[in-house]
Amino acid sequence: MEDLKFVMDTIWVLVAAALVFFMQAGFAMVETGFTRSKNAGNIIMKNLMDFSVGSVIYWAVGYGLMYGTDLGGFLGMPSFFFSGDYTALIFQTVFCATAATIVSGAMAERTKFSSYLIYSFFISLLVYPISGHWIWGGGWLSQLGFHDFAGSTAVHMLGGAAALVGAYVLGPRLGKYTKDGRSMAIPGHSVTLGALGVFILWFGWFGFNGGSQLAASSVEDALAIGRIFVTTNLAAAMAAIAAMTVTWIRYKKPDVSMTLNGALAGLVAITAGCDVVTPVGAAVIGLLGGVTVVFAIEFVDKVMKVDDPVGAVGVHMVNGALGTVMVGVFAVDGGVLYGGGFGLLGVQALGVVAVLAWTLLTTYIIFNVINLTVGLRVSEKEEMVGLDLEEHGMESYADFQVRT
Amino acid sequence: MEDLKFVMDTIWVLVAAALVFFMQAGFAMVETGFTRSKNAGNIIMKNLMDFSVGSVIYWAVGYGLMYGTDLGGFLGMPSFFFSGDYTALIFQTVFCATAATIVSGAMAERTKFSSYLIYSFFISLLVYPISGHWIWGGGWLSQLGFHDFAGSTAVHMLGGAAALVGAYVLGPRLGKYTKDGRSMAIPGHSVTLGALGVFILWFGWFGFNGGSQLAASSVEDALAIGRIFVTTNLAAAMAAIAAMTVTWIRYKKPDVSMTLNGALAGLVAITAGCDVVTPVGAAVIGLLGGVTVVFAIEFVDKVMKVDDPVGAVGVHMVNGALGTVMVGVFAVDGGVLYGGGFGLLGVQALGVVAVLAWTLLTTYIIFNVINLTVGLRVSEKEEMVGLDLEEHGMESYADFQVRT
Amino acid sequence: MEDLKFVMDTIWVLVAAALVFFMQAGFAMVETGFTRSKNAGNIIMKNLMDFSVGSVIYWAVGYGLMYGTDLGGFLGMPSFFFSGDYTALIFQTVFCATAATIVSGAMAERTKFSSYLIYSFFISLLVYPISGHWIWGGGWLSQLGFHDFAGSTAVHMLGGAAALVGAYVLGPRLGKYTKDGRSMAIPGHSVTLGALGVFILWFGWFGFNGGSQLAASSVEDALAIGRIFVTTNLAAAMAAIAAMTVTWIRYKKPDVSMTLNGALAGLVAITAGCDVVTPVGAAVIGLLGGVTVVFAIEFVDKVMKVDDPVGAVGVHMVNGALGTVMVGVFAVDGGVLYGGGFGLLGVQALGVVAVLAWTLLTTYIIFNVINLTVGLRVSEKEEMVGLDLEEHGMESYADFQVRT
Amino acid sequence: MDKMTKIDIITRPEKAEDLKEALNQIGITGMTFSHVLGCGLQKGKSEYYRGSQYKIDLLPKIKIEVVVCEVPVDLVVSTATQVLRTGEVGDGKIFVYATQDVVKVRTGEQGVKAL
Amino acid sequence: MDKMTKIDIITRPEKAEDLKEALNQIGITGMTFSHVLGCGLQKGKSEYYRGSQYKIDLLPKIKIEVVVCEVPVDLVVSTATQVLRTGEVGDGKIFVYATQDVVKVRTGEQGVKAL
Amino acid sequence: MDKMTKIDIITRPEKAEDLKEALNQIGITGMTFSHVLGCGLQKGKSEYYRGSQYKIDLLPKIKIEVVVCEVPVDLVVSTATQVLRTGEVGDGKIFVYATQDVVKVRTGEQGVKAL
Ligand SMILES: Nc1ncnc2c1ncn2[C@@H]1O[C@H](COP(=O)(O)OP(=O)(O)O)[C@@H](O)[C@H]1O
Ligand SMILES: Nc1ncnc2c1ncn2[C@@H]1O[C@H](COP(=O)(O)OP(=O)(O)O)[C@@H](O)[C@H]1O
Ligand SMILES: Nc1ncnc2c1ncn2[C@@H]1O[C@H](COP(=O)(O)OP(=O)(O)O)[C@@H](O)[C@H]1O
Repeated sequence: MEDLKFVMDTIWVLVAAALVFFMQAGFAMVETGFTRSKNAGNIIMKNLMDFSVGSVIYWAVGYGLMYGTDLGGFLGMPSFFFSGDYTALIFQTVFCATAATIVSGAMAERTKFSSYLIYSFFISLLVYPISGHWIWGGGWLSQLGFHDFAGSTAVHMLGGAAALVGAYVLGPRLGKYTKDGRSMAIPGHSVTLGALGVFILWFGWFGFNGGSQLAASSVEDALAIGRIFVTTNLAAAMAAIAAMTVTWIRYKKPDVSMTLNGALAGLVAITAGCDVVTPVGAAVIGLLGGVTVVFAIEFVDKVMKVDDPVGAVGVHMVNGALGTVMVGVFAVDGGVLYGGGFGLLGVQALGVVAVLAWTLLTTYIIFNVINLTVGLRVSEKEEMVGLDLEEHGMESYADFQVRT
Repeated sequence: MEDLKFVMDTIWVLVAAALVFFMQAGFAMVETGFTRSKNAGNIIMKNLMDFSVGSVIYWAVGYGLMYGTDLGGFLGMPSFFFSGDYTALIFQTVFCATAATIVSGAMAERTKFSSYLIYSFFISLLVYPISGHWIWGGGWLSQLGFHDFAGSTAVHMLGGAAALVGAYVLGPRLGKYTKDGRSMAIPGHSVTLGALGVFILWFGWFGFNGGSQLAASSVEDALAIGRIFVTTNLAAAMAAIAAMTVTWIRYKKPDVSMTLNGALAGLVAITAGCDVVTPVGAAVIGLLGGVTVVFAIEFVDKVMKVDDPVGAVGVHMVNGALGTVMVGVFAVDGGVLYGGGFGLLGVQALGVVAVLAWTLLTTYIIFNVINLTVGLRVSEKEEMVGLDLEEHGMESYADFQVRT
Repeated sequence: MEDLKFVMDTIWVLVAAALVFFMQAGFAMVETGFTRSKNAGNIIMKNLMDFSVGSVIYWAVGYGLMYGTDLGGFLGMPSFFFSGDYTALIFQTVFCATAATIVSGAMAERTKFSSYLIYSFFISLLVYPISGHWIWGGGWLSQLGFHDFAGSTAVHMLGGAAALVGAYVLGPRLGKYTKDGRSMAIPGHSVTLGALGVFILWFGWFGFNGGSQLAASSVEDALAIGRIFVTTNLAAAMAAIAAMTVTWIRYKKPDVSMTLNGALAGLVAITAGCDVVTPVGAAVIGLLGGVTVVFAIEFVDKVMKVDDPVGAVGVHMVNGALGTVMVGVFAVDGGVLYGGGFGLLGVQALGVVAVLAWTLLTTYIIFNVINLTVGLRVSEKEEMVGLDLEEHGMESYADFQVRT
Repeated sequence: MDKMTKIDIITRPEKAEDLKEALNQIGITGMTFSHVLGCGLQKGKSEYYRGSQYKIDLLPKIKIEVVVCEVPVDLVVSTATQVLRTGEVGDGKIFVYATQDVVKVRTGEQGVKAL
Repeated sequence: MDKMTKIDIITRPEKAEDLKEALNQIGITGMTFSHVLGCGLQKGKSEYYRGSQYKIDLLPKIKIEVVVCEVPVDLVVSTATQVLRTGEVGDGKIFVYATQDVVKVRTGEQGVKAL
Repeated sequence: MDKMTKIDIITRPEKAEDLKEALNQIGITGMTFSHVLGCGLQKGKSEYYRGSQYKIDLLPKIKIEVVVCEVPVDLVVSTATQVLRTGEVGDGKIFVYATQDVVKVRTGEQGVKAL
């Protein structure tokens, strides 16, 4: 019976790992679709390589730091080139890669390729594993009872915060802001590919959240995963509806790319609590996520004047934080609304703040060191001509007549 | 043992549900690929939103009407905001969404976005759940022994019939028919995305048909699902070959988009009987489907003069009906060819007629009421300029030089 | 317990079969993305039809030849229209189709559609099943202990060798070589679709390699599949890194399409030994694969002057062979590096040579017979105008202004 | 040598087909179309894309170039005007230029015979 | 009838917006843009694509066509030159042609009134 | 001021490369290419798309614009004719126009020096 449990749990986690891997395709499509054709190959390449580099580094070092024997609540005892039950490794690898790849979109169209590789190396080596240890590896946050089921904070907020720092250090794309500081639209080159990416992500998210149950052998597991599928789906659906509605009111027309961001925002927001909230709770969290993401993206763009071409900060950082905190409100067991008092809410907020601080600090150092040594940004001319030609010597759409 | 069965069945259904969800991406790609670039974002948005709205409504109301305690064979006892074993809900939700999304393709390039949302609301609220109850919810058709394993009728024919009514009430796109009534080609903007959509659908269909076994815990289940995979695949393959051959003969050249439709037609046709026919039977059904779809699409286009840009009526309605009726012929147990007499065939035909009548009637009312109140169709100018710009204020391919 | 084992094994194989099916979408996207827009629909059609024709033929004849009772180690006792446990059929069908579809990319942009259908027919009828019998069907190679876990040789090298012969017999595309024999670049029309294809293939490969365990019911199975996921992923990641690095050095800039090929090369190379090598071994095999593929593609292109638009020969044939041989080096049990001596290495090399000879010979005959009868290549004018218009009467991107 | 004239017509893309047929009917056998972006009295629009202002002020137009000799310029202009006029801004403009010579590549014929 | 002139400006695509504004400012209300590929002193580059040489020698340029009458040609040329000059090869060229006539389709007006 | 002339060559896209090289060889350093759709004696084709008639009657052509001064027009025309002639319909046409002035933006040079 123990054996059977092991087999069933393992197979489930592996199926989920494959689905989460596939989210890489989703990110690649969203990020390329929402940016310009002259940089399409470059962004693809960044997505491919952060996964590749991350897979190797996380195996070599990262996993050990994250899941090694706890050292003072802060990190795991280092060990190299993981060996053991490899199912754990592959599942954690694809999560690490998700965090890493979020950044490429926010830094798109102006980041040097080589510098991006260096960043990828460090996020998978240190940034993600260490705060991951706090949350999932037996570290101090997990000891406090911090609940982040599938990684609203551990994965998404971390990736989104790194994205914010990266985009901030880089500065905006040429032409993004007028001299008097107005934000200009720079439309993406393929809404269809971007939308395909969102559908792929939504699909993969069933593995992301469902797989995080890490078990599929008992009736409780089965019921839990079924409910996770529903909460995940409802949050995304409600968030899409909400984002569409908000843009319809604010911009007079329902904005396609923002609605797509809305669906992702709902998915990010429900990730922390998909196992502990009711479907109604999930729908409300989705609603909040969908509303929030529109204002968050506008805030980053117009108030902070940080140029995030794909909305990664609004989607992942803001909604990662929101979703994590909402666990303290909507968790059936411990949430404010269910008479659980403010204890859980406090721990959730603390976790968000701690991981945010950690990420902002470490990535600020990393990006600045890269910037001061090899340089983070391509030259003006390279940016103007496009990274595909300048950094890779090719055109992504060689047969098509491109406008400007 | 009971527990183990529950777990195994549940996990299988959840994996299948994820695959069926992914079919949404397939529909979105087929529909956008087969229509013009100036409406690409709009059709994507319709696909995204019919799923989102449908997910919420079906959870809130639809599921109850479909699976609630039977009231006189006609509908289930209403109950709201489903709670229970959520695996059932998510699996049924993605089926409902499949039916709903079929319509968007047939009504593409000229339907008001807001009106489409209203239609989405009602199909998931009423039209699909009620006839679904007849077939799968314990209603009168299921009591008669009507066999529609995974939904050739319940899902596809229903969606296709709604598509027919929608396209009919809307009228053809500007320029689709000459003054003397000849049908003009309006080529789609991306055969590659359309083909990708077909591959995604074919992939998802293994979940659609395989998952409809609803169990994966006994040797019988395992054998059955294995055979379902084979019948599903063979029908699609034969249908693609058949459609290719027919177009090659009729148009002198093998038509790519029609062959893609052919594969889908085979999938639709085998859906009702994938569990009860032999692989040979499946191959023949596929063959019939592939031949039929070409003539059906031409009939709709040239004789009925209903403008269905993606061939949804030919694929889903006609082949949904065909496949359902063919169960009465090819079912090993009860089919005419296997000495089962005409009983089953009669029931199958009856079911098709009943659901067809129901769908035509209800959607005719819905579309006409929408048309008379908020209006179903965009203005001529909006249609000419394109729905992306007019309804969403954006261009889907902002970097590319568009022809026309 | 036996029953449970059967169910668990079956369901796993079916999930894997669906994933492997989805690789068809990956191949279609890679091949169309890496070639020109004027042939995009044609290559899609070839991918769709080789799968469709192959599915039918392999069911009707091929499976029997491959898995029928062994006749002298050379082929299986023929039997037609498979019946039995259909799970085996569908799983083997999608593998056969993978081998078949590799060829279309190498022969892209100049092969007559009808001739391609004929080729598809024969590879699924004879070429693949017979050498498949040697390796997996109980034939002579399997009797010698040849180890090709998921098909580096049986599937990929075979497909790649057929691709080489096909591209060789066809001759290069117009304009590919200058009069003095220099190779000219003919860029593909969509790097984004090509990259999407690679992500889809990588995703599907978890099914390809993981499913080849053919069992998921014991602790050993579970551990094995987990390790297979890791070896597969690491090999691909290392290969992508290696190919990127090599191109960066050789061409001064990291080449996007070659790096994408690199990832595939790693996947192909690890396929034979993914179950018997350590993650470190897998990483090294990936590294070798990534380096090799760049030189192999250049060699085919510049030295052999065989025009292979998508790099199928370098990826599948060369790395299929490499990976198979490397099993003799890196297999924990029997590999040279683990003190296993040269026995296994010898058998592996023998298997590679035998299957290579078989494939080159049979496909050379097939392609030449086709060439001499119906003709293999389209006319110059058709090639110039594009196969979409000439062979299918349509444009794949009717709305876009195409360059040249 | 007869006087040859080049006429450039810039108008709405959706009128391309009608214009082509009308010009065919008055005996014009050759013409060249291109997709251009126009800026004139017809104003583009300003939309919101992700909350930022998005000015679409270059409108897609089609340019038809016709070189004529035997067919009178006035006839071309009046035919085009008739087909293209909707009365709303954006109907477009017709420009007329002198042409010095025409050569038909296939035959090498020059001048009026080349048309 | 006043003299009408057509001015073709071929330059870098990234200057399109600035040029449009500058021309607007000197009173030009209509212009037509198209995307062209240029070959001049500014050389393209040679890259490697999958190991083969890949010459990108036609560079994307933008062509602006303006027909003027009241606005002096010299003013257009000097305005454009000022906006476009970077001093590096690839700044582009301005070509000036005589125009015989202009017709405004919407109103049928001809000549200077059509502009 | 020397006489400057603009030559428009409309021909098959696949000839672009050859033509560019031939013109380079006779000393032409600048030219501008654009993708156009042509309608002439070479007829398009009528296909079936999903069973409906699909007329593809505008064929993809390439237009090369060259303004010359020192290089004689005749040489350009004869060079182009030679390179482009296949003898089948669709070889294309060459149009010759007078040019009043040329300005090189980078230097401000005018006339022949600008070329
Ligand atoms: N002076 C001009 N020079 C070049 N092109 C012009 C000029 N005026 C108008 N055009 C072209 O004609 C198109 C239609 O002009 P517009 O002023 O919008 O319409 P209308 O002439 O019907 O009022 C413009 O979009 C532009 O492409
Ligand atoms: N003689 C010419 N005829 C037509 N177009 C030309 C001519 N000379 C230059 N051009 C166009 O002008 C563009 C800019 O010319 P180029 O020589 O690169 O820059 P610059 O004039 O600044 O030195 C070219 O890319 C080409 O499109
Ligand atoms: N009178 C004309 N005015 C403008 N363009 C023309 C004219 N005649 C021909 N063309 C252009 O030249 C191209 C080639 O002409 P066509 O008649 O097909 O070939 P050929 O001249 O070799 O017989 C046409 O597609 C069209 O773009």
